[in-house]
Amino acid sequence: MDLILTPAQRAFRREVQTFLATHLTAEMRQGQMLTAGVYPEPDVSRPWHHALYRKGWVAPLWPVEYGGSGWTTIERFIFESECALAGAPVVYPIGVRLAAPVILAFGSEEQKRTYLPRILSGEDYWCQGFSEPGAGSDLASLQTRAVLEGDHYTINGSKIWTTHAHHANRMFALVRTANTPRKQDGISFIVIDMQSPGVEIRPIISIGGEHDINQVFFTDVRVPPSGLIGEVNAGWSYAKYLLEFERGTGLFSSRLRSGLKRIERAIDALEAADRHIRDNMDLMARLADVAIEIDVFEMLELMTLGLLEPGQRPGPTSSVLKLRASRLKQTVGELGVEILGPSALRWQDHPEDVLSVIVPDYLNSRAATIFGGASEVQLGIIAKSLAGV
Amino acid sequence: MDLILTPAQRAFRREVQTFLATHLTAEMRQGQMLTAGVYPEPDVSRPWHHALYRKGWVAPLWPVEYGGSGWTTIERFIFESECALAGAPVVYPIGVRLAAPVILAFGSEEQKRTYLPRILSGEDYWCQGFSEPGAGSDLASLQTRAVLEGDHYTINGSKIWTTHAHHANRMFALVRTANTPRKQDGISFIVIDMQSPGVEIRPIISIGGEHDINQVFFTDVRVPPSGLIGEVNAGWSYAKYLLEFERGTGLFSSRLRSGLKRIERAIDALEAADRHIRDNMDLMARLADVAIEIDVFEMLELMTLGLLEPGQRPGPTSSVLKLRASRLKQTVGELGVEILGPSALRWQDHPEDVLSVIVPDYLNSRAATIFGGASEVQLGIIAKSLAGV
Amino acid sequence: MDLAYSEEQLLFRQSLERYLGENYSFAHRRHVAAKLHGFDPEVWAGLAELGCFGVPLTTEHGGFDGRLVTTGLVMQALGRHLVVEPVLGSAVIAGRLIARVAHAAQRDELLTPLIAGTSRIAFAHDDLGTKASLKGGADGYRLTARKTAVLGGATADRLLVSALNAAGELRLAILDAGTSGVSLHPYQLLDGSWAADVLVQDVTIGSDRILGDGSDAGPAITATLDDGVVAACWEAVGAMQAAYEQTCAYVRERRQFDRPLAGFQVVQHKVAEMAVCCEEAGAAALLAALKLDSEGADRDRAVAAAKVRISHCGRFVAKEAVQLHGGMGVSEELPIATYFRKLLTFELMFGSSMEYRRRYVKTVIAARAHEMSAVLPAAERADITLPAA
Amino acid sequence: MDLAYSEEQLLFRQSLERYLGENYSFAHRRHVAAKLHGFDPEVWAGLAELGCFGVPLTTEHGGFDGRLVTTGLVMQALGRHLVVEPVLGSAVIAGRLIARVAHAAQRDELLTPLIAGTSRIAFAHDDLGTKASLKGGADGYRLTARKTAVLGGATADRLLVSALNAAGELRLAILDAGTSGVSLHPYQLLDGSWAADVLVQDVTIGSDRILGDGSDAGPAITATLDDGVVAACWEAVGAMQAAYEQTCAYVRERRQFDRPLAGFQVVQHKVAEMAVCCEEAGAAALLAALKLDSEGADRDRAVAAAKVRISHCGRFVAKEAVQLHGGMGVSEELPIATYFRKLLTFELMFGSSMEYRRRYVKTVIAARAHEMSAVLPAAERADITLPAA
Repeated sequence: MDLILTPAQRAFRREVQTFLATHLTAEMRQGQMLTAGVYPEPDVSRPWHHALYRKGWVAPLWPVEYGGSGWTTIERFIFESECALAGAPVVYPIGVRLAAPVILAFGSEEQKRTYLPRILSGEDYWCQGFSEPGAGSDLASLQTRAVLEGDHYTINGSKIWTTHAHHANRMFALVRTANTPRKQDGISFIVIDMQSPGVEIRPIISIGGEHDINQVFFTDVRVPPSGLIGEVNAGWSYAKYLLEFERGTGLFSSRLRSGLKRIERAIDALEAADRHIRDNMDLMARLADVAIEIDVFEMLELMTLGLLEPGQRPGPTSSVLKLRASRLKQTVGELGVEILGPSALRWQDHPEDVLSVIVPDYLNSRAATIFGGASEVQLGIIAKSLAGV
Repeated sequence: MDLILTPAQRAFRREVQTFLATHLTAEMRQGQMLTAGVYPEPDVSRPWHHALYRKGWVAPLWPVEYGGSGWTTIERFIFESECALAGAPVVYPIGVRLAAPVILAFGSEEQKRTYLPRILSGEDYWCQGFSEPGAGSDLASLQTRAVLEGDHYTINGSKIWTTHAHHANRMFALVRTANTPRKQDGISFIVIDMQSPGVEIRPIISIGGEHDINQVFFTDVRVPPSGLIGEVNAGWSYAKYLLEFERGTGLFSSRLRSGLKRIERAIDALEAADRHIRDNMDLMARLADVAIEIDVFEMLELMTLGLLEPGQRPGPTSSVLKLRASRLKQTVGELGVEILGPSALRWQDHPEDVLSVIVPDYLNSRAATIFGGASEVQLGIIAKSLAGV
Repeated sequence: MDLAYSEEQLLFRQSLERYLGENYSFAHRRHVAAKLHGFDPEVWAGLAELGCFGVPLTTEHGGFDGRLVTTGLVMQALGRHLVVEPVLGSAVIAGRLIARVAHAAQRDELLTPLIAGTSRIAFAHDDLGTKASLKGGADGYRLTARKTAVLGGATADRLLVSALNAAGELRLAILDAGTSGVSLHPYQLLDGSWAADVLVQDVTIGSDRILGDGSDAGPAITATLDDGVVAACWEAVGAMQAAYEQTCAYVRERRQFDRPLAGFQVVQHKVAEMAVCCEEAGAAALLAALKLDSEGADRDRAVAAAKVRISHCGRFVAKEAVQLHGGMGVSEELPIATYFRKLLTFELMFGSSMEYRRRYVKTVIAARAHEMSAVLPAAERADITLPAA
Repeated sequence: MDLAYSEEQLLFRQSLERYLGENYSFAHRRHVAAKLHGFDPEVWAGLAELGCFGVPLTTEHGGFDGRLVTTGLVMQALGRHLVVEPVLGSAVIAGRLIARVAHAAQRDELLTPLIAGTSRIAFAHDDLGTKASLKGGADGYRLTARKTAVLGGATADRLLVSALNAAGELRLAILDAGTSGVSLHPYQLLDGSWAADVLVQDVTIGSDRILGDGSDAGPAITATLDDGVVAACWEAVGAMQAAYEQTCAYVRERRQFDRPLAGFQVVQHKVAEMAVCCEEAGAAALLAALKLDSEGADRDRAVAAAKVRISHCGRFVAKEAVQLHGGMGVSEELPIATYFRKLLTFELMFGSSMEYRRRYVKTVIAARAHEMSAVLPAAERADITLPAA
């Protein structure tokens, strides 16, 4: 057992570093640095997506024959670590890491040919239609219906908390296609063209003052049957697959580390303005505590995922990772706010610099323990699956 | 609204101070200081009990005609505060504050005449027989039975976690006198002579290394019907009355303050041995945090209880007090251990001084959130009664 | 000792609550914060009519009450309704500072319109170490200052500017906001209210525009800022209680997995912990106000304890309120996100918990005052000594 | 990078676990701790036979492994079974210190019986600033020392005593425990193991009794104490995991209010949080051991992170294990109270979390190393530069 890189791993790391030095522009780094939320705006992430696409590095988790990069988990870990360290934009994952695995596992050949290349190239930008106004953590109680009328499904209802719906041209959604005694048994997984008539988008402003999420309304929206993924009424199992995949394949530690790095830059900016943060032992002790948490989490992530084959799922320990990562994101954000101190009181009155992003990012991070499986849900999974109680 | 003492209150405070200066001996103070647990040993508390008894100050909550001191809650607050500040022993409460209110409320005239004067004088030393090996927070599932056989009840079963059973000559106990569909309906409240044949006591050593608690076994123990308090099978309501009374009348803040004071003495001892605690800003900040919590808790206690008439019960807010007080006791203990640092590692190898008591006291304080209504129970009460959820 | 609010206080609170309930909906508040620089003249007139601005001042100074406890009731109501108008900056801080420092004619001139609501005064003090200066003598001064985060500065008609004179003593200069040479940069704070940076460039002012009799204003400023902190504490308590109550209502109503959220034990316990925090925070605010209303109080202790503990409790309540609201908590759909930002603002304003903890260490712990009751007045007991233990 | 234990490691762990399961019941452990000064010769021989004492040493030094990861597996098993014998003090600390400092003949003399279990060596180092001194030259020295908290000192046959020579450099003297002029005061530690204070009064020793070639032993001592901390971390992880597992079993079995404790959601979530803590602590210990096994590792970072985080996690697990066991947790009826004291001992030993946090600030934060991965080796990337953002 050791953490020493093999010659091949060292060479790979070097290749990633060289690629970053060549293709990652100052604008991209600046764009990522100023992102207060989970995903950067498309004008930040797209150019980077394209650079990775040209290199064949967009989709580490796809099979090679569909354009996957064919990496081991360790290579993916190295890649993510170097990208985060360099400040590369987060690759928008809804298509690559959420839609694609479901299409790969359950879609028809035609669906694979239609959707996957356009996800890979970045031509299509997806959003996820799961939550509804009346169905949050209790996803299965969703009410948006798709009714087969002649040669198409007609969709009516509403999705909420839909990230980047206003940028997306496609949505995958869970819709009710049957009323069954067990709610889970009447749900299908369907792809909706966001340009269809009857799709309306209402922006929702987040606690951090950003427009990232939306409510999406469907009024008699038509979707051809070719939009249905897999079997009708089997959508719940695909959604579970997706959620497990999402939880189990994320590498969060490197992005937590870049959050810490961003705070360091904020400290530099404050020091430059004569605020002596580095002499404040209380704040430095807090910083050390958070850095230590991230150090340990990084190891936890590596030892949980590092032995898995690509595509293999880590089981319930992934809930531990999700829980810790989401809390740590909040911890990092809170630390940033404490370090800003009185500077954090100015709301949207900073120039576009690192000080302008710390507070909105912290505020938005409160969503990290709510969306994508709330902490309460993860704790329930851990209790049942890991602790056996 | 103000915190200014009236002339009468100031005079009373002065009287308490004078009494303490006259009757509280160095031995009593030393005995209390070295107590690692809830109650001092009888050889510490008894002499102080007698001094109070002679003054008429043993039982602030009893009606004056039975020997109560006739104080308002504010006066009681002043009394407790001055006693704790002076380091007076804690008056052993099982007779005065637990048995007596039930006897006063539900006992016969004869029982009052038999039991109350001997509680007041300190001649009788009581213990409480509630918990059983199979019935902790779920008290009503208790199994110890009392069967009426001719002219006496015969008791068989066992009680556990019985504080000072090995010092006590009387126990009040909940016993099962009927098998009813609702467990609560078959329970009676009975007084047991601890010298009776068939009573056996097994010491239980606490996490802090002390012998305070016991398991008590009853094998065909005979109790005359005169030992039954109130109605047969009505014991559950008396127990509830007792528990509410216990929670709602305690003044915890003054004893938390003396815990803090004990830590100050430990710091003095460490400083005398060249350990520079007062220069350690991390420890001082922790100390400040705990002192602040106690300051605030003191006000919370005063504003919760201060408007009540003696005997009036404060309702569910008393659960807030119990919860906070028990946690704060642990916080104070934990602070003490942190301040001791490496000195805390020596187990029972100190001379009989303040440094010897900090660690056992902290360890024993882990019981504070378990016994007398566990924190989980208090939170349930608060949710239901205060928050209405 | 009097622990009950007076009838007048209760009636006043009731009428203010009714006024805000009828005139200050969340939608209206959003409008005022976004479009009116945090100032609605009608609401201001309404608050004046109710007497809010006279509450912080004694009748001797033309006010109606002068106690911080009553001021606290005003602030608590403003906190509940998330009022963004600059009551704290103008009526509490500027008002009490003028009352402390000004001579009679200035008091009449400044306080009469302030109480009537026809003038709003902002106290421009914090200069981030740039040292505002006041040069000159009896026939006039020249003032240069660069002040930041002036509460209510965005909409004040008068400014009270602190500056050092040649002797290095603090003086307070009265300036009309429109004076030539005075420039304002207004901006929104994290809680939606508006502040300003104030630049005063070598402005000539008459000697009658210096507040008071020419002695050092430093102690009055320190005392008044402490008053401001305590008033802000009450405001935070109001915000916290409202967030808690709205959360209780939400979890009772919102259903998941076929039962109300309130049916989950974990939700019940979280709500109970919130209730405890609200109780504690209320006690901390009350203690601070009552202490500051007394002669010779230990201001350091009362203010530091309140700021530290209410920050802690507020943080907990804010986080749990958001978490229990799920997506509704991290968006602008409900007031919850705004309560979160309000409570974060409170933590950041007037200095961090760490700073107040240090203050407690330096004053209270160093003097060993924390060994004595925080609630009872210091005792006159010098002549009573206890035997050594 | 290799993230799997080797077959040998797994087999070794298995045989040690089996041995302890069969030979080290909790009752036996209690007997050893209370009656045998924490040393059972039979167990010691058994551990020697399994090879435990050779694990911390490389084959070059007569040992079997030499890696801290494998040493960690031993310590973890000892922690699970609450073994009180001085393996940490003798095999890990004294053993590795001798391996680092001694010349070949001394190594043979000292390590061969140590590995065989026929000699126990204790490292006497901490002198609370009293400065042990070594005077004299080539033909002999005189040693005076007052050492405290010598792990295993109660039952060691040899002592390794650190002292300053005339040049102010650290030397290590080998002493038989029975030497005249050496007196031992043995005492029990909080976790039940035994240590001693050692007084060496002007004892004459030959120059061959100075370990090594006469160079400063300071760096070797520092490195070895770090090894000791990491070994103690693994022991704590073992204790934590056992406490967690026993709690899971207890809540599944114990019934209250007509269902198992595990049926309460609050209990489930607490157990889940304990599981998360155990995972994290395990990761922290593993990271530290792997890093210390590498050349040129950042020891400060690895050791400080492990001590801080495992202390935090251990404290949480210990408290919840006790709380969930109720009365059984705060008494000696089950091993839970002992796990609590074990984990508290770990926190207090080798310095507090606060001290390690400071160390992290001074070394890692100051060098900005925390911006880089804690897991990946430092990259060779000096020649690759990113465009400025």
